[in-house]
Amino acid sequence: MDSALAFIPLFPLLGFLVNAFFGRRLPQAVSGGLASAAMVASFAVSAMAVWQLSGLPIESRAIEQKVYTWIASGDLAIDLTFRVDPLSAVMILVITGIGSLIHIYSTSYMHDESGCEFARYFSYLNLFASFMLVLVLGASFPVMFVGWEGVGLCSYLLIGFWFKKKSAADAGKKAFVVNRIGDYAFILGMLALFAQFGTLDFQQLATRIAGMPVETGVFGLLSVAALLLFIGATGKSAQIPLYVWLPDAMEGPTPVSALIHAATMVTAGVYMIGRNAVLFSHAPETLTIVAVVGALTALMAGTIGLVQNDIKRVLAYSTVSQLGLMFLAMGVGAFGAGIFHLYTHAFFKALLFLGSGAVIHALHGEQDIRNMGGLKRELPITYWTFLIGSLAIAGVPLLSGFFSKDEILYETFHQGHVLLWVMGALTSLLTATYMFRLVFLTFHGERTPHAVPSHSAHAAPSHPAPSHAAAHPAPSHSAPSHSGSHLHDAPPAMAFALIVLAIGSVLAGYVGVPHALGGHNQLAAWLAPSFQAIGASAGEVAEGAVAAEESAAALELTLMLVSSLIAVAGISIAATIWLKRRAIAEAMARNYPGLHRLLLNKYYVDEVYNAAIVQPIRIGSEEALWRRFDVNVVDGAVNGAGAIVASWAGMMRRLQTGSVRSYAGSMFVGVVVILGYYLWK
Amino acid sequence: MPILTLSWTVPLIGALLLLLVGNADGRRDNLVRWIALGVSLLTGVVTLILWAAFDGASADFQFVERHEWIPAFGIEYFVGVDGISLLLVVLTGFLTPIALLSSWGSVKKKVKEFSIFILALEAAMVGVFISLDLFLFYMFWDAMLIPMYFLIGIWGYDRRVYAAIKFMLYTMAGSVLMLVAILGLAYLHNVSTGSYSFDIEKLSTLEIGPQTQMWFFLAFTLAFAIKVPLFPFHTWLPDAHVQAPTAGSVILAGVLLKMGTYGLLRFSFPLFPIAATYFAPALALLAVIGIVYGALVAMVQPDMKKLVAYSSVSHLGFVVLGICAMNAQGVQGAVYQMLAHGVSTGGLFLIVGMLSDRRHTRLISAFGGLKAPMPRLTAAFLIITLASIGLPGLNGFVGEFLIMVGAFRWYPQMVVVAGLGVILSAVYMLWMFQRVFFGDVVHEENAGLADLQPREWAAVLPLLAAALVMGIFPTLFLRPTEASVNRLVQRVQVSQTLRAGNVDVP
Amino acid sequence: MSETLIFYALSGLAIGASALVIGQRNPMYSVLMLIASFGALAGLYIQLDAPFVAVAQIIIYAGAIMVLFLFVVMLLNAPKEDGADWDQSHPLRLPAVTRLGSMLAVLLVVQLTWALTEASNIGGAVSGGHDGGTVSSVRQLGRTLFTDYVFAFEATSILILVAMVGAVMLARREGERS
Amino acid sequence: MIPLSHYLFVSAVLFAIGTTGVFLRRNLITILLSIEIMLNAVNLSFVAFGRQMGTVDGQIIVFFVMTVAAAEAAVGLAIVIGLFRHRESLNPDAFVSLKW
Amino acid sequence: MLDSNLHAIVPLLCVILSALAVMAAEAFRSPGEDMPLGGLGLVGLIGAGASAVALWGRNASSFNVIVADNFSLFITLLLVVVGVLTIMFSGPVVARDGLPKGEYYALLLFSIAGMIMMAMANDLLVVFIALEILSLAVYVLTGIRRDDARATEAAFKYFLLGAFSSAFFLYGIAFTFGLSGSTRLDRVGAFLAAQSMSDNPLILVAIGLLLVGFAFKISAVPFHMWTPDAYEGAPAVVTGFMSTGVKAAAFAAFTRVFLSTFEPFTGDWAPMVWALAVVTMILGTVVGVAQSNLKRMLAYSSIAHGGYLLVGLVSANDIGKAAILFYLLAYAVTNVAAFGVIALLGTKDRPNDELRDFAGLWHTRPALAALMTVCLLSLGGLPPTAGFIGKWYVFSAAVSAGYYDLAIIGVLTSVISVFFYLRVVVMMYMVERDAALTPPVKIAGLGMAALVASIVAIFYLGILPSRVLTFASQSISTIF
Repeated sequence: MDSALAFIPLFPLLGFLVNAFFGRRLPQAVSGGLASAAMVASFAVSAMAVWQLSGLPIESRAIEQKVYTWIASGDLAIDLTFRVDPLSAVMILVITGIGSLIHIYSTSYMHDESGCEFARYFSYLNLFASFMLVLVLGASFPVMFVGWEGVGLCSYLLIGFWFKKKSAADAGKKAFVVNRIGDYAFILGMLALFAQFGTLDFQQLATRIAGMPVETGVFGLLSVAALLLFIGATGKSAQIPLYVWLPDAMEGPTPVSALIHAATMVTAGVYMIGRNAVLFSHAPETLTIVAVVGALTALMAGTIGLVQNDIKRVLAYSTVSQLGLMFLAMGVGAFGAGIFHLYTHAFFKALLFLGSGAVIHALHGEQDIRNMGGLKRELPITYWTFLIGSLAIAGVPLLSGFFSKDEILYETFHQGHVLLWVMGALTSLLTATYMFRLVFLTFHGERTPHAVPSHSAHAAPSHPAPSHAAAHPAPSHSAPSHSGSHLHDAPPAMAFALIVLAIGSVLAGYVGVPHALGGHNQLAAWLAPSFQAIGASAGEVAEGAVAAEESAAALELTLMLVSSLIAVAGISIAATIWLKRRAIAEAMARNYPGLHRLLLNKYYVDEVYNAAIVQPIRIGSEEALWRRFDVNVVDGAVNGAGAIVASWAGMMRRLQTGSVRSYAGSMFVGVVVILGYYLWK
Repeated sequence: MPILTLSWTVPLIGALLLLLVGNADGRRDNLVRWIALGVSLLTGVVTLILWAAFDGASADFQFVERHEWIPAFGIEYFVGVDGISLLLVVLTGFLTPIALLSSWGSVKKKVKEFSIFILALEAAMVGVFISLDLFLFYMFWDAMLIPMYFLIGIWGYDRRVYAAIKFMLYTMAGSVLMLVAILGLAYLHNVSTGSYSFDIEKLSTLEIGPQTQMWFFLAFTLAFAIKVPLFPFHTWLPDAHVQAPTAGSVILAGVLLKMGTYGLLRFSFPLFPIAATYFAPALALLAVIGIVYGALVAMVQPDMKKLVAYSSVSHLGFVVLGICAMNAQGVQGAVYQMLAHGVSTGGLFLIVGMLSDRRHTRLISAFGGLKAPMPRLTAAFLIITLASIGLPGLNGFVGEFLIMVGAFRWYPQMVVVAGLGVILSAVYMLWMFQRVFFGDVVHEENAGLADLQPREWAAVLPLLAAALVMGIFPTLFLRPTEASVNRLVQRVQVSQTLRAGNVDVP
Repeated sequence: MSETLIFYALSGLAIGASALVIGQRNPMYSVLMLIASFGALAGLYIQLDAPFVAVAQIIIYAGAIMVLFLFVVMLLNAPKEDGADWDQSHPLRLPAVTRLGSMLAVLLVVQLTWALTEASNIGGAVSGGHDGGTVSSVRQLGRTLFTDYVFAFEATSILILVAMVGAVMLARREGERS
Repeated sequence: MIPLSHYLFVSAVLFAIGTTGVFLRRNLITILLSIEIMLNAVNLSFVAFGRQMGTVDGQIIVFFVMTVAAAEAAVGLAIVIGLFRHRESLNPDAFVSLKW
Repeated sequence: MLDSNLHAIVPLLCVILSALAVMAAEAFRSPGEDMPLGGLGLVGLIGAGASAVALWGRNASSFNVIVADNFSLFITLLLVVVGVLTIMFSGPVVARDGLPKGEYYALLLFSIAGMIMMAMANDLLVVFIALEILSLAVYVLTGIRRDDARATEAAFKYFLLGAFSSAFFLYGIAFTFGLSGSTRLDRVGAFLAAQSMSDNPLILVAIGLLLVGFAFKISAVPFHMWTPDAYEGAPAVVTGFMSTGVKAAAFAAFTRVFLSTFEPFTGDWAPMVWALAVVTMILGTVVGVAQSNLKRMLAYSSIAHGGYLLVGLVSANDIGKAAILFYLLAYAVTNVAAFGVIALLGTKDRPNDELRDFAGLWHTRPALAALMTVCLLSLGGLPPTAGFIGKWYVFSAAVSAGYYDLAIIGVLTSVISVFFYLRVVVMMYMVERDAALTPPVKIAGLGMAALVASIVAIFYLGILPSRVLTFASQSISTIF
């Protein structure tokens, strides 16, 4: 059974290979089916692995498989080793489970693509899953880094899937480059750890770090390393300051957004911090930074989400915001709570994205919510599932989001970070508000198909790719042609995924029902060993966590009540403004035009980055470095040396006047000089 | 069997054979091409045999051949390979057939001469890597300039003459000072033992005063720095690369640049350890500047070949950084990066060459949307691009990572700056990739471009395979180098500490 | 005393005549002046106990070589200098150049003089016998010439042959066969 | 008895005059004459040295020098005639087609 | 004591006799009859070569003034090689340009005889006479195309300055004679070694004046001014001959005089020769860059090569002496061949020696272009050619003597020189042919054979120099 771990990433990899090499010759059903099957198989193996894991004693709850030695040099030996422990067990289940659903969903969603594009899509998707699994299964930093970079690559490929669209290609590149900035820090962090501890294996690192003093009040090596790793995480998980790529990533096909940019890849940063919980616990200063950044991100993204009009962008900012909450959890040391939210978030955010995909699919590419409305009747499945998802994310009690988010807020407050708690609570309010703004604008009211030109900003010229455009001679007619006709609700494959996810969104939270509600936080107990160094008795610690829960039950109940109220309040606000009296929204926008524009333009962060970093580097490189320095100075020196020789040559050849008398004179001078030298000596 | 001698004489004899093929009217072009390809493949096989027979556990020079040559000066025909040079020889044997394949369709004039020069170049390159006698080394080192000069000057693009002369003079200007230092070394050997010798094994045991070491080190290193090319000695490179024909660029980037870093590793550091310690930070600083600078300048190039050329400046900076670190990871990483760069940059030039053969321009702005008409080429280019930017799982990562590990232990600040290259490489490569392949086809003539032809596949596939294999099974390539690298590192460090105890390093 | 006077007279004549050779523009006069100079030198040779050389000087130099010169001067009807104004702006026409030339000459003389005055032990290799008889003996001269210097003597024949062939070839008219 | 150095001094002056003549004169014939002056100056030195040493070697060398001078004069004059044929001039500055 | 052993002059006699035979044959041939005069010369040269080989290691001497030690025999053989190659190139050229055949070959052989004599001379007077023999012959050869105003001008310049310089040289002999009482090098050397003369300025004046004489012949700056003009004006084949033969002979005597006779005064003359070497290398290469006439360019190259040879001389050690010999040989073979190519490409009316005349030569005459390229690479000192080994040898001499500065200047100037050699290559290979300028010429077989022989020699010396290097070092070990 040991050797089975490798199959978890291997199945999707095989799917990738088949689709990459033969996909163009396979019918869509086969290539899509194959890809989905690979994911399902992977899920099955994962489930078995987790089952096996749960059978192990809590102190040694980890399965390891060394595939081969990848890199070996001097004292550095990097084995390709996969390891399942409780933390990665959660992750692989989420990835393969939700991944399978999204694959299935995609077979229907992408059916308009031509054969080879379809296969290309699934090959990328499989490849992504494979890398994501490597990321979470990797037993050491380098192996994790393989997945880390690999998912970035797939994200790049999938965002730019419709490569003819410049915005898509740009977004893909932006994602990759911003991720690379994070990776840069990530590598440095990794190197710092290796230089200090001589190993990059997570377990060994944890053991060695556990022996070091906690760096309270000092910013030592561990803090630096942790900070660098965290910067890496901000890149991957779209936190301040590197979050800018994620909203643009919505240029990709919607299932991709669901899988990569909501459920799985973007949570890698959170996972990574969880994986290195020991390290981060030893670097409290860094942890504080993590928490603050997380809270700020959550709040900021929430405010932006409030005014966005692109259905996917709202969800994207919502993702950023939720990720912020997870980082807040990590930052306050509530690793279990962060992972819990990660896990529930995967369900409802995937659901929401897939739902929005169903909407877009039905409307043939329309993404602007101002052009929607009243879809409730025409797309019932979509509507209801979407609603469940929204309720879950809003934190309405008894749905999954409620439990996880509540735990984060509770932990934050409990650790004494009141200010952060306030920010978290505000975020919750905002979440509920903008999510229901979305629901009301999309599904309620009346359809207003041409409220705004749909080709503005980020709307696609045509939703499906070239083949589709080619099929319809005039792509622009797609929107009007559907204005009056009946819309099709999600086809079976899509509906299936939506429904399963909706169920998940409701039920997923029950693995972590807080003690205060009479439950037992199963998940926290399950995860606890992963956040400890091997050797510290994991069981004990888990017990300790449970004990701590009990003591604060009263406080927890209070906070729970508060957050429930917040959720309800948010929904009410949304209902008031966007369901009943839309004029309020317009009035507010009119009364606070500056604020509105600021939010609408996402605090101008892109513009600031562009003006402060991108353009100076680009122009500086072109004008100063290349055209001035390289061409004029460096090469000028080289050519100048040649020119000097040439000009000397030109001058000195003039000495050769042709007159024999001057030649004799030259000799005469030579004689006098030579004799003069000898006599003077 | 004198297999090392074979490895450089086979292409040379092949070149001489081609000389005998009468092809004045160009009617036997195809025959010439096949012969050249055959000879280069044979050489490739010889190098592979070398690899197969190589004992990776031993740090000694293997397949050593040693014959008196010019006894008056103690000059010997002394060749051998260790883990450091072995793979570079293999790389040469690997890239030359690819270079020949790449020019199959694009070189139409004077095919015979072209093939002769390529084969002669191969002979000289192999010679450089296997020489253990400084005289022999210098001979190959300089001889190699000649065929390259002709390749650029005759079959290059519009400014080929300028580029060829610049290439030749620039490289020569650097290497002649090395000549003086080589002579100085032999002279010192004469002073201390009473006989001249150019044998690097003997010379490395020589006691050389720190002051002398400094001068000699600088002389050697200047030659290698220009070849690498290290910032700010790099300006010959963009010209040479851009103007060279595809095969020339492939070999230039793939093998020639490695000679500089190889020289640092084989000569500069082991022969002058004290000076090396003294200058290593400065050298590394130049390397690091080159990494960032090369990347920044590459980013804004309008010409694809120039972009790749500047990217080489950046990549080779990593190699130098690794060498300067002088520890196991740094040096092994450097060796690995040399190979990886040979494969990936060779591949980039190959594909850029294919594009420019089709469109007769290398300007990025002349392309766009090529993915639609040529998906296979796009895929190949993407893989090579990713390899070049150091994506884990492909060849570029392993070397870069090892170098950074090694250098971080030595001088973390350097790595902090060098790491920026990781970001920037993604920026310039993907930006180019996007502008060339993504978007709509804006230029009519691009719509009808043919995708990869079978012969082009034959050239590209080995590179792709190599990129993958090197990324996934790097130990295949790391293990043979290990013993040699360890010994080299030890030697340098030991003599540093030994001599540092005896004399004051200024 | 008279010996000294004669020496100064002859030296003065030699130097003065030589200076006039290069000091005026008519080549004909230059040749004649040179003959005068050679005559003066012949006198000095006699004073140096070298009568044979003196005679040879008159016969060969003044008699043969200078006549050759005179022939050529007349053959070419040699114009005076600057007869043809080739290039008045030539840099070498500048007075500064002339001055520089004279200065160099003076410098050379100064150098040589200084060297001579500083020098000691000139001719010290051979016993400084002042036996005028040995030195002026033609017999001794002939004996030495055809023993110690026989190779040089033979080599000179080649030299003359070369000069002959060369001069004939160069000076003969176009298309003329020997 | 006149000291050796007097002769040598006269010789040096003559030599310098010859040298200057080559450099300054603008007539080919005069330039050739100047070279003859130089050779003669050397001859004087030879004879004087020989006299000082009491050997005939100096005088013998002078014979050789005279021969050489004659040979040079012959070839030189032949070349001058050749030049004159081409340009009708004896000014050395007229012959500057080869330069730079 | 008269040494009547005549062995040592046998090589000399062979050449002189063949010259006389040529003259006689020319005199007795009936008009219009074509006689293989070149062949006669070849016989004489080969005889000289054979006798030189036979004399190897015997250290023979004749008349006390001619020594056939290995050093002079090496130079003799070198001159034989130069002579043979020159005669082979001359065959077609003489016929094409209508040169006076008898005089041409006779003078050529006489000048070779003068060169050999100069190399063998053990007496300053003989050196002087030999110098005059070779000079007069070469002056005439330079101007042998009497119909060509430029050739006459070249001959005139060469002659005038040559005579000028030999007057200085003679004056130097006079001072040497005055000091030591003899012109025989061995006696002078013995005298100088025995006496403490270091404070005697006269010896310095003597050295300086002799230096001027030699410096002129090897065209060291500032005594080089005649070189470009004479090289350009002379027929290419003569240029090739004089650029190598004269230089070899002059260097032979230079080395003998300065490194044996004046060896005790090395400290006095070395700095001056050092300076000459530096300015010669620099000026030769730098001005060469600006030339557009190939012969003129090679003239400057020749000046620069003289500078490299001076480096060997300054080093004044065994390597340096042997390096001079080897370098002379490498340079001789290369340069004769290079000028041979130019000569073969010329026509009666057009010398075709401008750089642009070589445009596209690769397309019209690929073999010739390739051979020329090899010569140029060898001149530039690139492996695997003779020039590379020569440079290697010379600079290792400099380094061994501690003259790193000379070595560095030398290598840097050789890089600059590569620039102008490459310009020719660029013309031949990378510039399209200008049809109006270069009508394809027919190349005679003999000339081609000579070229191929030279190229083989260049590669032989470049790849397997060991044997010749051994000869070179043997040559200097016997006498110095």
